[in-house]
Amino acid sequence: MDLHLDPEDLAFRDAVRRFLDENLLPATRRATALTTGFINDPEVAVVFHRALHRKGWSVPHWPEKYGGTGWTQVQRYLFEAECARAGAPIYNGAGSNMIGPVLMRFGTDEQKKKYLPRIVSGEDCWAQGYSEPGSGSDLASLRTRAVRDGEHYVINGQKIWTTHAHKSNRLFALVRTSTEGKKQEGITFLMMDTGLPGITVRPIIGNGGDHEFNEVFFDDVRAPVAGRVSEENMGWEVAKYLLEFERGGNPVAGRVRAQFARLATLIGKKCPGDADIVARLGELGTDLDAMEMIELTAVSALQTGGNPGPVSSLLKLRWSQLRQQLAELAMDAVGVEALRWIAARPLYDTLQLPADEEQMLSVMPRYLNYRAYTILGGTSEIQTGILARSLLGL
Amino acid sequence: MDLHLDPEDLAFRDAVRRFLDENLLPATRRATALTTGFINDPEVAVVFHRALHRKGWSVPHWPEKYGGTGWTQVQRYLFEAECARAGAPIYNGAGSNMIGPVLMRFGTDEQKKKYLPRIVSGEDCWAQGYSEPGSGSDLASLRTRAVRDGEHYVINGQKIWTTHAHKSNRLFALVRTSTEGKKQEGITFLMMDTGLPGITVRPIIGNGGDHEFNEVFFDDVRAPVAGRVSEENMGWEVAKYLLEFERGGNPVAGRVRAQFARLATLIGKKCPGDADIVARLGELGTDLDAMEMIELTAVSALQTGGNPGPVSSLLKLRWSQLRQQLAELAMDAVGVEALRWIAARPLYDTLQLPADEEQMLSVMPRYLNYRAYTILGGTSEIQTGILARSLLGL
Amino acid sequence: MDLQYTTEQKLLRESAGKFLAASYDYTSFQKISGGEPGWSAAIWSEFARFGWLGLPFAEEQGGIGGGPVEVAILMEAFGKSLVLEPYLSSVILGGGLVEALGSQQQRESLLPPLIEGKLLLAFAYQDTSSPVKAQRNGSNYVVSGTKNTVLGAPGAHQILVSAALGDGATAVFVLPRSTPGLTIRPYPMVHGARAADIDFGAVVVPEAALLGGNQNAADAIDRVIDSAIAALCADAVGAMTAMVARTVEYTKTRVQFGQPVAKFQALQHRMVEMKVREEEARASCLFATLSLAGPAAQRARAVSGAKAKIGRCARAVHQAAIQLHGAIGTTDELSLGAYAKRLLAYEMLFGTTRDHLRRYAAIISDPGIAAAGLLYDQARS
Amino acid sequence: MDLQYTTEQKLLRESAGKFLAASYDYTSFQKISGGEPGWSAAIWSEFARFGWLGLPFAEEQGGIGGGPVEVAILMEAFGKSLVLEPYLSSVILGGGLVEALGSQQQRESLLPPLIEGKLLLAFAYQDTSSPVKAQRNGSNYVVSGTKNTVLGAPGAHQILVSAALGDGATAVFVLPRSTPGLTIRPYPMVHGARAADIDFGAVVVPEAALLGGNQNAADAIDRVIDSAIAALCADAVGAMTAMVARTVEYTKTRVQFGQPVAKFQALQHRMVEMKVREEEARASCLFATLSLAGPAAQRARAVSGAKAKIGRCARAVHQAAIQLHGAIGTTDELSLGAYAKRLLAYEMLFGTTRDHLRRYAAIISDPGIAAAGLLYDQARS
Repeated sequence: MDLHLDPEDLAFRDAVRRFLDENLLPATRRATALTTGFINDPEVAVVFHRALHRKGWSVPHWPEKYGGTGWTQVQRYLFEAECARAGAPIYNGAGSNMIGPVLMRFGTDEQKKKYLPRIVSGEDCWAQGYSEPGSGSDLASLRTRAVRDGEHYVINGQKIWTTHAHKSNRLFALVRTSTEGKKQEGITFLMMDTGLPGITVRPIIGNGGDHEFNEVFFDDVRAPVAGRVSEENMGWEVAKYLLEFERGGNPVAGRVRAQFARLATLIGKKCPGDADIVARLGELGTDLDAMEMIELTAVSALQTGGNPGPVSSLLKLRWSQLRQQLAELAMDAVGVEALRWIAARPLYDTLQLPADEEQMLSVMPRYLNYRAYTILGGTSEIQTGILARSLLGL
Repeated sequence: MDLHLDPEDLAFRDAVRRFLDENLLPATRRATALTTGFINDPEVAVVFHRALHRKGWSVPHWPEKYGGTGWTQVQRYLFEAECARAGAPIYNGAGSNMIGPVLMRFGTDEQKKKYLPRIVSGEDCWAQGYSEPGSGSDLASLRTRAVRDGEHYVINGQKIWTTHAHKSNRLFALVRTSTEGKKQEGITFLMMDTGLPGITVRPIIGNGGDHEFNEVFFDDVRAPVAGRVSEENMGWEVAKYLLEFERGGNPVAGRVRAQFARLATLIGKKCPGDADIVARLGELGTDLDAMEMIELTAVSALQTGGNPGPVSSLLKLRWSQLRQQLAELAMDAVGVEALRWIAARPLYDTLQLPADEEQMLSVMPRYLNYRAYTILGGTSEIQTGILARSLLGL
Repeated sequence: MDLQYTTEQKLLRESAGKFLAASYDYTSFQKISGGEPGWSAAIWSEFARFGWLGLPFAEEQGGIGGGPVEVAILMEAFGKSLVLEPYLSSVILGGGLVEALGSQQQRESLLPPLIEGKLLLAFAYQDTSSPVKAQRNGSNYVVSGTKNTVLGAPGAHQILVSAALGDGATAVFVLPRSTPGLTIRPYPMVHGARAADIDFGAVVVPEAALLGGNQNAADAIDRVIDSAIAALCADAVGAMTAMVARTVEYTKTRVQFGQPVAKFQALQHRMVEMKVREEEARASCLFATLSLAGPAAQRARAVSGAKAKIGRCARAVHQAAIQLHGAIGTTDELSLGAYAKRLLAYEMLFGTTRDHLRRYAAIISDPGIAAAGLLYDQARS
Repeated sequence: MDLQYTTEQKLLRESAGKFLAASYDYTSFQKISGGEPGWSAAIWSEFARFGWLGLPFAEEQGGIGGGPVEVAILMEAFGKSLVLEPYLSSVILGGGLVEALGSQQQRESLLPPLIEGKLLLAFAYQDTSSPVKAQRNGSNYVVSGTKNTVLGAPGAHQILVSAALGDGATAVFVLPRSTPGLTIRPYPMVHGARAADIDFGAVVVPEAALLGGNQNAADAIDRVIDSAIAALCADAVGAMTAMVARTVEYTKTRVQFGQPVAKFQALQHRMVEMKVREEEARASCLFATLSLAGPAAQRARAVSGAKAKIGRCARAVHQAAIQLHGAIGTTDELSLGAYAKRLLAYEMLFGTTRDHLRRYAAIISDPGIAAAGLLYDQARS
């Protein structure tokens, strides 16, 4: 057992660094650093995505035949870490981490041919329509109805928490096509364009002032049956597969590490001699080291063809807490100045200040938005319940 | 509204202080300070109890006709606080706070006449037989059987966590006299002598090394029916009344305040410049101030004939946590030296060192023993459940 | 010792609660906080009509003669309803300083219009790396330096400012906002209230602007700021109370997996923790409120202790409330986020939770003080 | 990077676990910890027979040539079974120093008997207010001062001691316990292991007692102590693992209100927290273990980070385990309390959790290091 990077890995890492030096624009880095929401604005991220695409690196974790790189798990890990360290944005995870893998598994040849290349190139931007006002943690209780009418489904109902629905041209959704049997048994997985008549998007503004989420209303929307993934009423199986990807998915240690490093820099500038703040930074650093080790262990297991076991819920639970705590410590390090509020978004358009001052103004919105980390994508309570079963046999 | 002590209160407080100066012996103060368990050894505490008895102050909270003082609630509060501050021990709470009030409410004239004066004087030392190995939080599921046989009950079964059973001459216990109906309906409350044939006491040693708790085995024990309080099968009502006293009862802020002041002294000697330890002391100080205020508010409500509301579970929950945290901080303040272990008990007999060094050696046993604060007398989980109902209507 | 509210006090709570529940709901809050001044003149004149603007002032000043307890009752109601009007900055800080330090003439010229709702004050006390100094120059003073985090300054007619005199003493001046050379740079805060940075660019002010003549104002400033902190504590308790109540209510109605989520034991336990923190915060606030009249050491201990304790409780409560509301709690669709922001402002203003914890810890580390309970001998105050 | 255990490593874990489960139950532990020496010679000779006493030493020294991972596997098993035998003090610290610093002759005279179980060492490194110094005197040294918390000293045949030489360098001497003037004051620790304070009352020792000649031993001491801390971390992980498993088991069998208490959601959530902390502690320990071979900065970061992180996890786990066991968990009837005490000893020895957090925080505050992940370039080590 060892933690060494072998010469090939080091050469790979250096190649990634060179690529980032040359292709990640300062304006993109700044916009990413001043992003206060969860995910990067597609219009910012797509610029970098295109550069990756030119290099053939836009979907490294995909099979090579669909545009992936064939990298080892360790290389993927290093790539993610280097991108995060350099301050690179992520473009439309709903495309490359959700619908893409779903189509590879469940899609028809036609669907794959139509959609996958446009994810690879960044032409399509996807949104996810899962939750409904009455169906959050209890997703399977969803009620948005789809009734077959010839070659269309006619959809009526409502989705909520649809991230970037207002910036996406495509949408996938779970809809109810049957009310018979168990609630999981009448669900269908549908893809459609967001521009279809009858679709209305209403913004939901987060506590941090950002517009990332939406309600999406469906009023007699006619979506082609060709957009159905898997069979009618078989959507729950698709949804579960997708959730696994959402929870496990890409290694995130690099992202959290980058957040941590930015915080260390902030503290070094703002309050380097504050023993209490520095001690909290230290505690979070030890948490981060431990979690990164857990993630690396899973990577190593995958690398050698093993099974990482039920760690995805543990990772989701703790990474989300840790990101919140880092945002919280940043707020505490800034102190009373963190109360100054800029309402306009995005900050990278609004602000024209020295970089340090700009960072300070992003601290409070980020703290507020990040409270959702332990809620979205499966609340901490849900993850804890899963862990009670999977880790403790309770 | 105000927090002032009026001249009468101040005069009263000074009288108490004078009494303590004159009657609380240095050896008793030392033994109390070196007590690492929950309660004071009766042989230590009874010395002070006798002095109180001579003064007429041994059961201040009792009605005057049974030996109480007729003090106001504020005076009672001040008395407790001054005793704690001076390092006075408490003698046999099971007598004065449990069986005494129970007998006043449920006892026959004969029972009152026989037992109450011996509690006032300190002649009797009582133990409580409630819990059983299978009946802790779920007390009503108790199974120790008592079968009527003429003027006796014949008892078979087992009690556990019987504090100081090995140092008490009397015992009260809940026993099952019927298995019909709800489990609460077949319980009887019995008093008996601990010396009865068939009673065996087995010590349970705490993690902190102290012998306070016992298992008590009943093997065809014949206890006189005259020791029954209230009717046969009506013991649950008695038990509930007693539990209220155990949980509400005397104000404890003074005791926790005294523990806090000892800790402040320890920190001042051992690590006065340790910002982290001092900050934790501060946090606990603010907790203590808040809890004392809650207790004072209840005292004020009683003083003016009002009802303090459902605070007894809140006080139990938080006081027990706070006492643990104070013991924990003391351990952390002492650091590696806290690992030195003296097995023999009581420490006040074993040790012959400078007072500071003796205190340091009491820190670890106290930390360990105090873990039981949030368990005994109703676990924190049980208290939280009660509060969910009483405070939140859940 | 008496900790029972009087009938008058209970009536004040009830009437404040009723008025605000009817006139200051979340929609009004959003309108007011989103608008330019950041507070409502109409609401302010209602406050004047109820006598609230005169609540803490002596009757001979035209006030009501209320004490800290009455102020706390009002502030708790303000916290509960997210009131943005500049009561703390104008009445408690501004008016409080005028009453404490002002000459009779100053009191007579400033307090009645304040109480009538026609005059707004603000107090600039928070020094920056360029602290405010005042230098005598003939019959004038030259005031220079910068203050920040001046609550309520954007709407204030007169600015009170603390300034270091040459001799180690501190003075307070009162300046019209139109004073030449005075630059007020306003900004909104996260919770909707307004503050400003103020540059005193060598402003020349007449001797008459000195509040209460040439005495050292440091003690009075400390006392007024402590009273403002205690008032802010009550505001925070109000906000926490609302958050806890709303969370319990929400979990009783939110159904998942076929039952209200309030049925889940893990959530029940978390809500009990929230409620316990609310109760502790309320008790802590009461201790601070009642200690304002006590000896200086008791006041400092109680006020800093409360600021720190309530700050810790507030942090835990706002986080738990958001978590238990799920996704909807992270948006501005409900008032929940506005309460969270208000509690964050509470934590940071007038010294952070950590600042006050340090102040408290230094006091309480003295074993003599550590051993002292909350009750005190009035004769020593 | 490779984080998979080898077959040999898995076998070592299995065989250690099996032997200890059979030979070292709670009753044996109680007997051994209550007895005079505080460890069992019979068990120790079994350890020798399995080759465990030679595990970390090079094969040319008669050892097995195991690395930090093998040591961690063994230590985790020791922690799981509450093993009191002086493996850490004698093998890791004592033997580790001899291997790192000793001359060939010293290694040959000390390591084989150590590996055979016939020689016990202890390392006195913790200075007191009277730090240990060594002064050259002809061909001898005069060693004076006092060390405390010397693990395993009561049973050791030879004492290794670090001493400041006049020139700022540090040396290690090895002294027979019978050296005239040496006073060993033994005491038991809370978790049953034994330690001692040692007075070196101007002890005269020959030059031959200097471990490895006149080089500065400071780096070697640091490295050996870091390896001991990593080993102790593994021990703590073993103890935590046992506590978590026992708690889950207990709540499945303990029935109250008609059902196993493990059915209560609040308890389930608390146990998940415990388990997560155990997993984090295990990962943290592995990071420290694998970083022992890395660059010095990486080693210090990983070891202090692990000591601090595991300390925090251990505290939470032992408190939760006791609470969830109810009253029985607060007694010596179950092994639970013994685990809690072992974890408390873990927290305090070789620098407390807070000491290591400070060391770690100082390292990680450097943004360059903060940004660095766990993987490292072997060429730099």
